[in-house]
This record gives sequence, structure tokens and C-alpha cells, in this order.
Amino acid sequence: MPLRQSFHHITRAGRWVFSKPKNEVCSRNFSNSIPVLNSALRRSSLFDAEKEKQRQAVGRIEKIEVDVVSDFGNELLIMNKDLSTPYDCTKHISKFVGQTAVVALVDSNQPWDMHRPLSEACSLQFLKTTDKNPWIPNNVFWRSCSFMLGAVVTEAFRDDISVILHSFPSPNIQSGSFVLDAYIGLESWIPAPEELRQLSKEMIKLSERELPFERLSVTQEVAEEMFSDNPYKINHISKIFGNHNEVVIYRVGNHVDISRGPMMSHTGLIGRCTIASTHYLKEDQLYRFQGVALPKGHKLNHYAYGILEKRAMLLNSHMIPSEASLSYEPTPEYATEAKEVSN
Amino acid sequence: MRLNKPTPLRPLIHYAELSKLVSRLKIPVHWHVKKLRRGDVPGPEGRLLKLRASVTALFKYERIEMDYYPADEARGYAERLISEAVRNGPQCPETMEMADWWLEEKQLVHKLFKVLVPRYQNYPTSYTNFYRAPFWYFSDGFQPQLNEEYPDKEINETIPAFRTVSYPKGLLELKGNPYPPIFPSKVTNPRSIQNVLLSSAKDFYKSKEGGSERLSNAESGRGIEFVPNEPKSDENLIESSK
Amino acid sequence: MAFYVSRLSLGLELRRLGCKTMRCSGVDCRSSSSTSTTLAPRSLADDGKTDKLGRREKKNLMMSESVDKPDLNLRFKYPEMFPEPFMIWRNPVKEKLERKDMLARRNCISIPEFYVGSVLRVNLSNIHQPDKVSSFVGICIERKETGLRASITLRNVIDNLGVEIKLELYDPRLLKIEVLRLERRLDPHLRYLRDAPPEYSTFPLDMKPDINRSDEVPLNRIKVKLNPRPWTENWHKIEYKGIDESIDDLITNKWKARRELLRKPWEKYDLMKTYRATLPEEEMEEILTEIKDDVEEHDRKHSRRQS
Amino acid sequence: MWHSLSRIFTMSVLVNLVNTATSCSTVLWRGFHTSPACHRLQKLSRLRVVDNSELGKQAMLEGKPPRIIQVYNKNGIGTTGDIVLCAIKGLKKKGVIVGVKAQQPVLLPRTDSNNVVLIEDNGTPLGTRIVVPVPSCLRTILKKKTHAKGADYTKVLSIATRFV
Amino acid sequence: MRRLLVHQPPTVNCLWRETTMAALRTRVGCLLQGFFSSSKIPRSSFDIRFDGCVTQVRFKGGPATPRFRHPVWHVRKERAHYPENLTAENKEFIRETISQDFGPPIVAHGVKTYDSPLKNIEKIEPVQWFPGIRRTSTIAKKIGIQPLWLNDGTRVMTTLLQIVDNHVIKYNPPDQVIPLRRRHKVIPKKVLGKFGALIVGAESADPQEFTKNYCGLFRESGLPPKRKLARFLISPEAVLPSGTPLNAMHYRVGDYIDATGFTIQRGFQGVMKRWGFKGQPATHGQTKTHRRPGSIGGGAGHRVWPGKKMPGHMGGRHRTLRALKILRINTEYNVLYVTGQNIPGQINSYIYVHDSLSHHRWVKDAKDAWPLPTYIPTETEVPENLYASDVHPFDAPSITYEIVDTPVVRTGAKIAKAKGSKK
Repeated sequence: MPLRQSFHHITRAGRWVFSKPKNEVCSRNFSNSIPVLNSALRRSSLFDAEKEKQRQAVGRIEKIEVDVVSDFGNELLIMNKDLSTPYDCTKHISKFVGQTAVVALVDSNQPWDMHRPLSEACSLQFLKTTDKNPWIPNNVFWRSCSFMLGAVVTEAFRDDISVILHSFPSPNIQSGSFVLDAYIGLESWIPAPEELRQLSKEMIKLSERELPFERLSVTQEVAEEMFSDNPYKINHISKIFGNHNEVVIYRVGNHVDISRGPMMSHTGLIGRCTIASTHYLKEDQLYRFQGVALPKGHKLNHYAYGILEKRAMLLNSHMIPSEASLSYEPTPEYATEAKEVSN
Repeated sequence: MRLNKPTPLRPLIHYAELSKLVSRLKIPVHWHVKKLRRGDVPGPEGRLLKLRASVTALFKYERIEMDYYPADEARGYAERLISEAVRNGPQCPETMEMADWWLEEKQLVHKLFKVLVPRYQNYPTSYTNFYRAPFWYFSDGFQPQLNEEYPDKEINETIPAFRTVSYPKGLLELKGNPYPPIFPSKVTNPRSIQNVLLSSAKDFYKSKEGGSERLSNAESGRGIEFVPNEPKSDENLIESSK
Repeated sequence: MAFYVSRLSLGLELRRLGCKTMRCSGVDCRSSSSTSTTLAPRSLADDGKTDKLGRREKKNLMMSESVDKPDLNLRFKYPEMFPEPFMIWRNPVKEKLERKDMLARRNCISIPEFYVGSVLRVNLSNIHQPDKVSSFVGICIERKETGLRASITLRNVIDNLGVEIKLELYDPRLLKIEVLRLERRLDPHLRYLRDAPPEYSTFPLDMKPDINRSDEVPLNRIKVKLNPRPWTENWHKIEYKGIDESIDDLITNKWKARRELLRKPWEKYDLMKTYRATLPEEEMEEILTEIKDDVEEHDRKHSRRQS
Repeated sequence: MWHSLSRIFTMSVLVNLVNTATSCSTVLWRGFHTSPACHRLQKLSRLRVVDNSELGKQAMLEGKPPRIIQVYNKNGIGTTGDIVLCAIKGLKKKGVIVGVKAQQPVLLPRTDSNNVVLIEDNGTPLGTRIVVPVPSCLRTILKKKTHAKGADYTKVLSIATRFV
Repeated sequence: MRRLLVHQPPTVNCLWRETTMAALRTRVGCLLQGFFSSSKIPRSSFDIRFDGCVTQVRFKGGPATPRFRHPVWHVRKERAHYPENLTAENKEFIRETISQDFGPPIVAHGVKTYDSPLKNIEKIEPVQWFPGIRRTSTIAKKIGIQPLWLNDGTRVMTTLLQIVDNHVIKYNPPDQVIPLRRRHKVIPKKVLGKFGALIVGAESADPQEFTKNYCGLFRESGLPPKRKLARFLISPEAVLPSGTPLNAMHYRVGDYIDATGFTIQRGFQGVMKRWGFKGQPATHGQTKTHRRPGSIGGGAGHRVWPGKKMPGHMGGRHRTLRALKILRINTEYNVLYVTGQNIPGQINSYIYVHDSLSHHRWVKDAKDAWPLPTYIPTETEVPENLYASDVHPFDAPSITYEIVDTPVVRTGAKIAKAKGSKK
């Protein structure tokens, strides 16, 4: 098939034209032979192993009927149980839907990750931020931004500075910024504008890689093994497991973190992003990173966006860990259940 | 400044014609008049006859697609005709004469006074919509008319191929027509993320703490720089002659 | 400009004509002038109808109806107050300033109501005859231009010689303008009196004012018989209402045939031509409301001075 | 090139024509070109003599009005107050233009005919009276043109009956 | 006829892409069809289906006209306008924020100037005049032409120049001034390094209209972005702090100015209109040469010398009209009434107003000097209209003349002189 190969080669250039192999979930082939360089890579390889294990556990492939509901009519798809994801369903509909959908909605009430296998016959809807009621996708987007900020913050600092992520609170768009709390071993660091710009740049770079958000539900032991070097997370995991009997972890690239989810389809959905400020939370000895972002396709002039940026510079007091622990149990992200879906 | 504009010539009138009273049109009116040609009748009369056909078609079908510039001209005449009809009503003989002349079919005169005038009675905006339309191509099913002077088919196929692509097209419609709208209705969604962010920012700044924080923040001046690529010297500025 | 894809997915890219074109110079400034002609800074500061960006709130239709409108018939009384309707030459600030100057001059001397066809006496100071007031009596045969450039032409036959003088209405050399006979004629100008027998434009230099104080200005329907050719202009080309039909005897058959060709019966149907040649009614009302108070005060002042 | 005749001259010709051929419109059409009005007073332009000199009266009655053969100014186009040299009845006489048909600036009168007053070389008018009104700006203009040793043009003003 | 080649990637899956590509493909097909149908080749052999699409977009274009092209490093001013889908309340909120940031303009654009909200504006101290000092010029708008009458009754046509909301944006000292157009104009050495550049902006506008880069130019001065920017060369002594407003009182009545504008576009014109050639006779055996230039040279050179006046594009150039007198100033609307009705540029276009550099009109003495570096407002109220001494105000009584004896005149005649209107 030389022609077909060359064809593929040509079409690499177009970003929206053809999917890149790296977008495919199954194409990730993280070899165990690579030596574990740091904790992030170690976590990632553990994630791979756990994922492969869960994949093997599926056993015999069963078929389920998935009814895809859209404005243009319904479509009935026969998919594989515990293997096919909503993203796989979009491949039978349109590439465009697969690229733009933020999150899926199963049986009109349960938000479902685009890369999470479907476990039973259901009806499926794809949600976008441009929908009439974009409450779910907006919150998913906001949460994913916090997650990505964690990935960026982990990578961004020098090697001699140990970054330990604490957590990020449940998404609150009204608060004006998405938030990440992390321990970075510094106390009086006030970031210069260039440093903040560098963080924003890293966010955009991550977004341009269009990495998928992969989801796994693991047991307490696996999770504790993964986050063995993170005392905050160890603390969280035990509390979470006590409440929910499972721990949900997500991965983007090599970054793995705990979150209830759901997350958006891939990182490329961020259109515009600014990391506006950091604030030192004295009681927790944590740094709070704050940013503001807009999804792709939502355009705003520079002045209006500047207003949002200026607001994001102020301290977002939404669920500061030391205060939140008094009223919410256990970790903030798990504490608040999703509000009514049909808000 | 656009360069292709015609040179302004001094108009022949030096004062406003005060004896006539007209209502203000709600469309942008160009100061220069586009010359239009009609084959059989030369000059401004041919221009008006050509526009008359367009105006009649507009009143008949309520949505037409035609060459952009004739459509732009015809839009003004249609607006004026409706505004005269709304203003004076069918009792005014001059208005009736205008409607008689501009609308070639008799039933359209009735339509103007009985359908359109009630429709546009208290219209705060213009009565027509005007859009740019795509070019016409053979592939869209457009067949240029054969030129009878040249019965040779080959010539007839080559000549219009160049002529048909060279003129932009426009779409002209009366407002309130029965067809489905050309664009989906532009209802801004207050729940979209930028609106949520802005309205929450508004609430935040309106509240007391936001207002005070805003001031303190402005004074400290710490945070993000909003000025990328500020040039070093004044060489980026428009030159002056001194 | 944004490009949309139509909902019917026809692939049509339709571009909406926005109002962006309003800013370029070649486009009607009338529609924008509703906000910009009312530019009096002091009054703006007082009434507080502007928002914080200085944009003036749009008046409701209902609001404008409740405000009492000025009498539109006044527009014939002060025709030079209305600017030339050539849109790319207009500027609301300049028109406003010019009207202010005109009103200031009207405060000094009385510029009465008169029309083309009225007989006037003007007193003016003449640099060639210092210490004297020279005066001229004549029929107004033309009224041209607007604003401070407004001018009139007076014609009289003195000692069997037709004499015309062009005057600028706002010239400070004018001392007095007196209307001797107030009437209108059928045509916008009476330049054809130059080619008419002298009795049509002969007025005694010591003519007494003869004005009937009725509300309506009388319309003189006199038809002028022209002299035989040659003429100063081709009067047969345009149908003047004030020229007698005997003009047909004065021209050749060839000219008559050509006259038929020169007629433009379609011109009255050219609605946009009419629109471009006039000011919209709304704008006339704005101007009249602006000048109304000052003008009434001047009239009262000058009438008191005369009596 | 035919220049048009002045108003009075044309009138006299036409009156004759009308008398001879009544109610026949085609007769009025003349075989030579008449532009509507000669607004430029240059060489060979015809003038109307408006004083009561014998020479002028005779020339006008005979239908042989004077023609300009020289305009004494820089551009060769005469206006009010210019001195011209006229050919009248085989004689060369100077004249002062006291009224023109062309468009005039504000406050200067414009007349229906191009009028001239005949003078001698020293500025003395041939006649004793000007029968039509003359523009008042002549006072300034002629005073300016008068020099102590040259001709005294202000004498023309003294025979004027009415100023406009 | 210009041809524009557009290369597009081939097949796509998205719906809108597909339709577009289909349209493009068929367009190429039809163009080729039209092209080849005139030849005798059967059409079927040219029934090409394109995978990689190359399409032609053809349009009718006018003649190429000279255009001012900004350098590549010029800050882009216009931004793309796209639907932002903001609710009315949010738009209102943005507008409020703008007015909070920059302070509300007193009146909408054009008439009154933007009032600076800054507290610590540097106080301007008057500067001593010395020969050769140059102060800043201003940006005005040509708003119309109207007559004024002088005291002796003569009428002069004046152009109204409105100084629209001018503020000083920035100052670049002489060592940072980079002359523009180095290639075309040789900048004299005495000028280089002697004058600094003062950047002045006119007409404040909504920052949402412009790009972020352009708005950044105004950040240091604390002003909203301006519609028009200009650079004026000034002596370093006459420098003004950024944010200083400039108004009509920068000039005085009776001063002389130079006005620079962008002349009206007239398109491609022949020599008669462009250069005022006489043309050639209408008759007498002329064949198709009535408005042509005639000979354009010859003799020993056998060449056309550079600078020969020929047909070409007329208008659209910066031109300066010098030594125009200011007859009147309206301080309320910031309008200068300047002699002449031929100031380059259309009505409502921008004009740069400089102090006159005309040889006879520049300031040569300290006692004639204009206010330096600019007019500093005082406690006394300025009247709305300022007239030059020889101008007749409109609210003054009519002009009358009286006889004044002048013994100098040789003829002994008496000349008239204007009376009245002397307040």
C-alpha cells in the first residue's frame, strides 16, 4: 500500500483533517524496559500496567446496543461491552464530533468520559461547550484545566525543587479561575510576569499535543502504590476509598492524578489559557495556582478577556484546604457531588 | 482610505430640496450612484427600468439573489417605496403613482398597501436585509444565456464563462418574509462559559469586597503583563511630514 | 467580518452587511447624525442622557411623539439654515457652528421672510460712497447656496437698463433688508426675466412697502412672455411654469423636436435621487428645534425696534 | 467666429423683422451663429454707447455699434472701469466701460448690455450726460487710473446721472 | 484579470470541509470545461477528478493604485471582528469597565476631549523661546469651509480645522529617533540628533476596536487607544509629558500655520487634469490628439528624462499648504478658522497642523513667540470665540465707512476706511 502510506504522510499536516496516531488510546505503547526516571514516569508505567490488567480482565467480548442521540437524528450502534468508548462511537458518526465533543452523557443523566469504556447498553449524547445548556461540559472543561495545570506545574519547576501536588477543588466557574494547590518547597516566591507567561505557554503547549484524558478506576492498594511519594494523596486515597470503594485516576501524557472526573476528551479543546497568579496559603504551606481559560471556538476580544485575567489574579478563596477540611470531607474534589445534571 | 472610490464631483444642487418631505431611511445610503446599463434603453432611464424589474421581483418573491451592486441599488428604491407607502398611505396620489410605476404587476400594488404597510407600520429598523451571496458557477446549476448575436455555440460557451464569474452576487429580502431565516437566530446564550465568567466578574466587582480588592490590586500592580511586543522605539508609528 | 456556514449546510458563505461601513467617508452620515448633530456640550452635561461612554441614548418612538414637534412649514422661511445634502461634505460640528454664526448675525440685523419673486429693498454701506447709505430695490430672482454663503440676486430696470446685484445675506455690509412686496412665484428661480420685456422687472426706486398681513404668502401665477431669441439661457429646454406658452412661437421646429428628446419623464420616479437631494424630515425637525427659540426672539426684537 | 450682438442692436434688428413678417416663427431663425451672450469684452466685441454724444447716437441708430480694438489692461479682457479703444464710424475713439454683462462679484452691479462712454484721449467725455445708471465702483477705479500728468478720467463721473 | 491559486488539502471528513471541497472541485472542472471547449478536443478526455485541489478564483480588478504600505514591524491596528455571543448585560459591564479604567469621556468623539483621570500629571512649566525652537504640532480634522468677513468688508474663505481630542502619548529623545524613509529622502545631518519625536494621538476610542498590541502603545500614558497617531519632531526643550492634552489654544489668532493632508484620490488621470497641460486643438486636422501631452522629449538625448510630467495616478499623497493665517478660534469646540479653501484632503479627513516654517512667517522674535511648550491654562476664563484683529465678528454691528483725509495721495482724493465693528 505505498499510495495509502504516502497519503497518510501528506495528511499529517492537517490538524483537524486526520487523527494522529498519538491520539489513539490503544496506540500508546509504553515500554516497561525504559528505566523509571522519576515518579511521574513510574506512575505512568504503573497506570499502563493496571490498564492492561483491566483490559485482560474483560474476557469474552459481548455486544451492546448504543443509541446515539443528536439534533440530526438518532443512530443505533452495536459496540463492544467494556471495550468501546464514546470516542469509538464518534468514529461511526463523524470525525468532527469526535474532535469537538467535550464529554458524553449516558442515559441523559450520567456524564461519561469520552475515553471510558461503556459497560452496558445505553443511549448516548455528546456534549459541547456550545450547547444550549453547557453546564456539564463547562464544568468538565474547568476541572480538566485544573488537572492540566497540575501536569504543567509538575514539569515546569527546576529539578532541585520538589513539587508535590496537593489537590484541586471541584470546578467553580463563578469563582473566576481554575485552581491547583501544590507544595513546592518555597515560601516567598512571587512569580514575575515572565514566569507566569511561561506557565501559560506550557499549558498551550500541552493543549497543542491533543493528549487524551485516560481514566482508570483502581483499588486502594494500587493507588497508594502509585502515590507513595505524595503524603497528601496517600491521605486522600484512604478517605476516598472509605467513601466510594474505588479511586478514580486520570492520566494525561505522563501525568497521573486523582480526580473524580469526568474529564474532557483531550487537551486540545483549550482555546485560550492564562495562568494569572499564584498565592501562598500560609496555613497549608501550599501554593495556589490560578488561571483562566476559554474552550476552542469561544472567542472574546482582548479587553473582555483582560477583565477575566485581572479577576483571576485575585486570590480565589474557593475551598482553601485548611478551611475546607472543616466543612467538607474528605478531599475537596470528591466532597461535592455533581449538582443536578440538568441544571 | 479606500482607493477605488470614485472622485467626488461637486453636485449640481447647492441647497436641500425643501419642498419634499421624506422619512429617513434606516440603511446606509451611498453618496455615489452606481451606473447600470440596460441594453435596449440607454442612460438613467434604462437604469431605472432595470431596477424596476428587480424591485418588482423583490416585492413578488420577497427574497431574490442577483448581482451585488444592482441589488444594493434596488434595495434603496424598495426601502423608499415602502417608506413612502407607510408614510402616506394609498390615499396619496403621488405615492400611488410611484407604486404603479415601480411595481409592474397590479396585484403587487395591493400587496404593498394591504400586506406590507401593516407589516412595517411600526418597524424601528430597515425593511430589507441584504447579504453577500456566493458567486454563481456552472456547478451550482447556473447556465448562462446564449447570446443570440453569436449563434456559434463555441463562442457562446467561452464568453460567458469569464463574465459569469467576475461579478459578486447579493441576496436581498424583505423582512418578515415567510421563508426560513438565512442565518440561525442569533440568540446569545447566557450560560455559555464566557458569559458566565463575565457576569460572575460583574457580580464580584459590584460586591464590596471585589471593589476594594480591585483597587488594592491595581495599586500593587503585581501580576500579569498585558502588553506583548511593545516596540522599542517610535519607528512603528505613522510618519508625519515634519 | 465573520463568515458563517448556513444552517442548511448548502455551503453558502453569506456575509452579513454590517454597519461597519457607516464609518467610511462615502456613506450616508444622516443615519449617524441623529446622535452627532445634538452636540451641544453644555446641554449634554445638564440633561445627563448620555451614558458613561458619551453615547446618547436612542430616543423611543413614543418619546419623540410626545415632544411637541416644530412647525415644518418654517423651513421655507429659513432655507439657508438647512445644509447642503451632499453627504460626504457634511460635518455636524461645522453645521452647528455655522448655524450659531448665522443666528448671531440675525441678532444684529433683521433678515425677514422673503421668497424668489418678492420685491426687496436693501440698504448697504458702500466703500465707494462712504458716509452714504446706498440702497437698491429689485425683485429677487434667485436664492442660492446655504449657510453663511447664502446669496440672493436682485434685479430691476433703471432708466431702461436692466441692472442686477448679487448680495450675500450674511455680509456685514448689509444694513437693512426690507420686503416691499411679499409673494412667491411658480419657479425656483426667475433668471428668465433677463430675456423678458422690461415691464416684468421694473420697480420704482421709491416703492412703498405693500404687504398684506395674511398668514399665507400669496402665490403670483403670472406667466412671463419672453423676448425673441437670442436668450441668455435655453429657456425652452426645461418647462418653466412661469413662462408663457408663446415661447413655442419663438423657437424653431427643430428645437421643438429636440425639446421632446430632452424631457426626462422618468426623473420623478427616481426615488433615491429625490432622497439624496432632500434632507429627511427627522433632520429638518432637529434643526428647526435647535434654531426655533433664537429665531423667534430675533423676530420679536426686530419687530419691536421697527414699531 | 461671430460674436453676438448687444441687446439693443439685436432688438432693433428683430423688431424690423417682426414687423415685416408677422407671426412667422421661422423667419426669426437667423442664418449666422449667435452665442447667447458675449461675456468677455475683448477685441472686436461690440459695445453700446450710453452717453448722449452725437457720434455715439448716430452710430447706434445706424446699427453700427462701436467695436473694441484694444483693451488697455494686462489680460486683454475688459471689465467695469477699463479703458478701451473703439472703432466707431471709421474713427478711433477711446471709451470707458461703465457696465458689463458678465457675472460680477458680490455687490457689484451687472447690466443687461455692455455699456461704454466715449472720451477723448485726455479723458474728456464726448457727450454731456450718461443716460443709464453706472456702477458706483467707477469712482474708486477711475480715480485710481487718473494720474496728475495723464488723462483725467474722473470727468466721466461728473456727467453720470445715477449711480447704482 | 488576476488569478489566485489556492492550494487546499484533499479529502476531509468534516461535513463543511467536504462541501467546500466539492464545490471547489466542480469549479475547477467547469473552468477547464469552458477553457477547453473552444478547442477541438473532446470533452470527455478532460473530465478530470481532482484529489488535491487547485482552484482559481478570478475577479475583476481595477488598475493598480499606489498604496502606503506599513512596514512589517508596524503594530497591527485593526482586529478581526467575530461574534462573541455576549449578552447585553455583559457588554454593558465591559463598557462600564472601560469607563472606569480610562475615566468617562466628557462628550462622544469629536467635540470635547477625553478628561484624564490621572492624579499626578506633571506640571508643565513655560519654556523660554530661542531661535530655532520647535514645539509640537497637532492633529486636526478638516470639517468644512465657510466665509468670514474682514473689517473692511472683504470676504475670505476659511477652512475649519477641529483639533480632535489630542493627547501626547510618548516622547522619544533625539538619539532614539529613527528617520523614516531613509531610502527616499536624505535626512539632513543637522536635523538628525537635534530633534526628538513626540507621538501625539487623536480621538479616543473603545479599546475593543483595536488589537491588543495597538492598545499596548497607550498603556504607559494611561490613555485609551487613539484612532490616529502621528509623530512630530520637536526640540528637546519643548517636550511635553505624556498624557498632556493639546487643544486649540495651542495656537493664537493671527498665527500662521502649515497644514499637511492626504490629497483627494482622483485615480488615473491624463496630463490635462494632472499637470494642467493645455491639450491640443479640437479641430484643424487633429486625429485622436485632443487631450494628449504631445512630444515628451527628443533631441540629442533620445531618452525620456526622469520627472517628465506624464499621465498617471493623481492624488493620494501627503502635501503641505504653507503660511495659512488663523483668523478665528472657537475654544469650545476646538476649531481653528484658517485662511484658504484648498487645504489638502477631503472633508472629515485628518490634517496635521504645524507652526509655519514658511520663510516669511516663522517666528523670529521672542516677543512673537507662541506659547511654549503649549498653552498652559490659567484662572481667567477664555471667551468662546477669539477673532483676529482684522476679522469682523458676527455679533458685531454692520460695517459702515467714513471718509478719512489722506494727504499723501497725490490726487488729493479722499479714501474710505471702515468704521464700526471696533469694540
